[in-house]
Amino acid sequence: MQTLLPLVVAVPLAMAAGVSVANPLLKERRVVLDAVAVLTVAVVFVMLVVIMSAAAGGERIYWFAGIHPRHGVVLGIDFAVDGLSAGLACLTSLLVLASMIFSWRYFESVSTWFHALMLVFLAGMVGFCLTGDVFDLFVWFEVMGVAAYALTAYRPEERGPLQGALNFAITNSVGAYLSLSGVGLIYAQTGALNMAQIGASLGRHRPSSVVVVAFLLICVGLLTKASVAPFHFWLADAHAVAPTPVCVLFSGVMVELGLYGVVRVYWSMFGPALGHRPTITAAFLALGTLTALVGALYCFRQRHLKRLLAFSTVSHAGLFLIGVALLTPLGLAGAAVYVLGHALVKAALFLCVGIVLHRLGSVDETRLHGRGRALRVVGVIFAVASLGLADLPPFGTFLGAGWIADSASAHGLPWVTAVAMIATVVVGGAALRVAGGVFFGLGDPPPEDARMREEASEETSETEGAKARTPVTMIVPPLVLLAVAVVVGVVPHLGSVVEHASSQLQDTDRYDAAVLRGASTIVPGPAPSPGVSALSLSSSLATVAGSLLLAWIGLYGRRFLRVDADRIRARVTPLLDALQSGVVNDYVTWLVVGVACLGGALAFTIR
Amino acid sequence: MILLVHTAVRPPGPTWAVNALQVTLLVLVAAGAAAVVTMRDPVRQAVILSLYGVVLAVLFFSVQAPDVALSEITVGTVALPLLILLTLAKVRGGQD
Amino acid sequence: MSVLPFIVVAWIVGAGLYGIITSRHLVHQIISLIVLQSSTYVLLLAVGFHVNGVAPYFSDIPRGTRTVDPVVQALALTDVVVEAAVTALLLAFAIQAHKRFGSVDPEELRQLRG
Amino acid sequence: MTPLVRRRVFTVGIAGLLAFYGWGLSGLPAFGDYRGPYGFLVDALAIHQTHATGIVSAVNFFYRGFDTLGEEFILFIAATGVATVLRELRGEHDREENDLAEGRAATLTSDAVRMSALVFVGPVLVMGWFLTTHAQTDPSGGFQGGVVMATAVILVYLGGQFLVFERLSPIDVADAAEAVGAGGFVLVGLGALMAGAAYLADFLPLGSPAGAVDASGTIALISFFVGVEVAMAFVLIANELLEQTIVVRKGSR
Repeated sequence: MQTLLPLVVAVPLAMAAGVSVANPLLKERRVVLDAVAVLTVAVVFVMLVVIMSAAAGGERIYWFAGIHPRHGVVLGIDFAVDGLSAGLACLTSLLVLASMIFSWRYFESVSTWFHALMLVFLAGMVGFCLTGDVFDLFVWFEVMGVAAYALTAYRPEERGPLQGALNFAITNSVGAYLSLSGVGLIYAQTGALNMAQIGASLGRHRPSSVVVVAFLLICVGLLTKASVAPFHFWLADAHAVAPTPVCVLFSGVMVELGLYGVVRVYWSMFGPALGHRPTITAAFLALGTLTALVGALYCFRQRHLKRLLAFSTVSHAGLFLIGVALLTPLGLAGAAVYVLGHALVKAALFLCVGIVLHRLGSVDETRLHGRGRALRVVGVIFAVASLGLADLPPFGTFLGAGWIADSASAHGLPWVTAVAMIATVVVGGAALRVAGGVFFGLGDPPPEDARMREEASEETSETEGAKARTPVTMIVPPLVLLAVAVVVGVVPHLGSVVEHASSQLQDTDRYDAAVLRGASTIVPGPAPSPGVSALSLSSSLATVAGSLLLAWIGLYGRRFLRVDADRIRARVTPLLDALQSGVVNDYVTWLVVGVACLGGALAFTIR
Repeated sequence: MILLVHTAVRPPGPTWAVNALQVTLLVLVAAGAAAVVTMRDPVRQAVILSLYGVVLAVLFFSVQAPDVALSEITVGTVALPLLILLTLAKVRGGQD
Repeated sequence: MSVLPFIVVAWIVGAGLYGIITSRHLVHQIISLIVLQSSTYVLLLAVGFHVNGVAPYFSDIPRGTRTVDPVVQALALTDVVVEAAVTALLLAFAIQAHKRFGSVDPEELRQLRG
Repeated sequence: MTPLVRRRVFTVGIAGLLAFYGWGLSGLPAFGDYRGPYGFLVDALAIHQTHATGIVSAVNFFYRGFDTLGEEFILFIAATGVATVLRELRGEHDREENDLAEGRAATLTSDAVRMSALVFVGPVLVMGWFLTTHAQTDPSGGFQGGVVMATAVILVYLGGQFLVFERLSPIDVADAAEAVGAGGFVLVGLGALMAGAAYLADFLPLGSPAGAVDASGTIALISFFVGVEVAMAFVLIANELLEQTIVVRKGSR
């Protein structure tokens, strides 16, 4: 088992180098190349499943180069794997597998570059999940970042991908360098880079200014990746223009990895030292609420399908952050299950859009209206997945949203449930509107919008023109992902296992003992599952009903609301466009303002 | 360059001398950073960036980091300005 | 004078960010990003500096001599590589953006909005 | 935002950010007062554990070798990304056939110029090689050496040999060599696993005495692979940019 830990990173890296060496042989033999890449990812997935089941019983620590800590001082780099980090890595490899299979027949590959990029991207994400060292976290963060920038601009013959990649790369690099500054600060304070050692060294003393500033700066890079407002502007630009199989990974896991980073950094290093839990909760709740509502608003007004889904990811990232912000095991477990359910559902949705683009050569909701009727299976998958996005039981999303709501009301924050419901209704309504309009021809097509038409009209060359039929390799991945999304919601033990893993992650003392002293960590068996309260069941049903209603209004509303809708749109559009301006200078400005505001809030409350 | 490296490895002289040198270098670095970002012509900017790299490298020598200084010289002073100038040769073609 | 290095670090951060947000040329913006990143080298090396320390090479000094921190130097080296890699990729984007948009002004890359 | 509005918003924001950052920096130990323990412990143990007298290389290639592995792949993937983004796109070549001829004419330099560039190539290559192979003793290593070696190759390009180079198509070789360098690093780690040690452990004989050129087991080996990878990555990146500038010169009138 221990040997598997380094292999989950080493194997994809070795294969990425391998396919590049064999480029002259492989570039004309697409089948071999794809088979090798898919097999590699499948092997990594299996290894991660084994690791996950082992780590659920207690942290698994791996010391690279066999350099164990001496008297609590760490000299090397470790993988410190617990249930949640292994689970997230597992989910990552599953989505990479799905998108590799999907891309097999989706577009021509250029040499072996796409496969090498995807394999290194996978290694970066897995390394990021498993590492227990804060500088190593930054390194793998940059590995996945650079691979992601390159993948975004995979179609440089169009304008969108270049602008998207530039905005993505510059904004995220600024965030990453601020994070690195935070690492420098915390190293100056503690003389350590291992997260457990830093946590033990900070202890429970009153936090110095260094600790507060280091915490926030490290979080900035991670929150940028997690597309939390006001650091989120780059996301829609990048996600809308990357090749569809890559969008699956961006929305499904990369954003969530940013949040995982915040979770890891908070509980492994800063939590006990910072104290002031109500302040942290308030700050993150505010960010989460803002993100959820802003994302939902932009999502609903979109006509570009990939951009619409991208904004729905922003909104959901806000909801996950709300779950994390509660700082309770149940809230974190809710966020984890929510991430799982959302990743599967969102991946299925993106893959459906990929099929639409492949078959119909467009992603413009207006132009596609009713044209998707030919794609029956795809339409059904899209509609069901949209319902999953709206928290329909028994999808994993329903379970996650329910637990977050339960945990919030247990802590006297019932308004959180209301915010989550509003955001989910709007996002679900937008997705269902697309499902009804595009695939079933319901209602009226939305009015032509000159700019969105221009934007969407470029999205054609991802595949070679319209194709007559959908290859099996493209229809199976979304189908399987959707099935898994339903299954995870009904697995009886999932709840207790995830909640158990969440309390495991939040147990800082045990983490420190396992890393620094090699204490064997047999964790007591899972507690009984928290179950689902009647309240969250009814609220999720209400959410689904609300989404359906909103979708109906979106499709038929112009028949009786004509005047108002257009006037509001005319008023609001310039303002919203001015914020999401597509100019990276603006994005960095907002990032600076965001850091200043958060920093001010923390500086004046944590003393 | 190797010679330079070996001289830097030797133990430093009196503390105050090093400090005066470091203060000068730090001020130069600050001025250099400002000069690089306020120069609006990218070609001249690449040249200033190269000089900024030299000042940084000397600062790194002075804080006993010859290894980093060496890579700052190779990357910041030679490789990156070169890549930037190559890019500008392409990008300026269609402009002005 | 012992706070001067940290003042310079903050100054470089401000300068780099200022360059990025006022930039009207992608290459200028990328160079400003390099400046922003250079603040992290100065920070790391300042943090690991010791007044009486020498460079951590024991070829020609006796063992046990007090040195400056070798770890931050290794981190800074990694940082330099990251800088080189990110810059190279961004320059490639800038070249293609210039071909597609006919401009390298970030304000004029207006394919994606709203 | 208009540039003016943006500048104003930024002014407020950066004032807050720097005040906050400065608040953090003000709490640090004074400059010149590094307190450890990480660095001190590495200093105390490294020579014994790795036989390297260059402690930075010991950290880079042994203690924090896993970081360096990631770092190498950042460069590897950046080179792949540059090649992907700047690849010859459908139709681009035909459209610019005229420019192509013009570009070629412009790069035909005299033999004298070529020779003078080539004079530098030898010493620069030797220096790069020296840096790459002295990671364990001197302030050097695969990274610096790799960049210097790449500079030597780029000198050849700039000496007007670009077209000769292109005709010989050494780029495929460089491509493969880069991947071998990156892959070699991964395999050195796997070698340790095969030998029954932990991933990236120093499983080769350390050699003696400490500080010899062939000492330090895997440190020298990894430094070599890093040198190859870095040199080739830079050559590939520079080559892609040169190809854009010289061969595909769009808009030259």
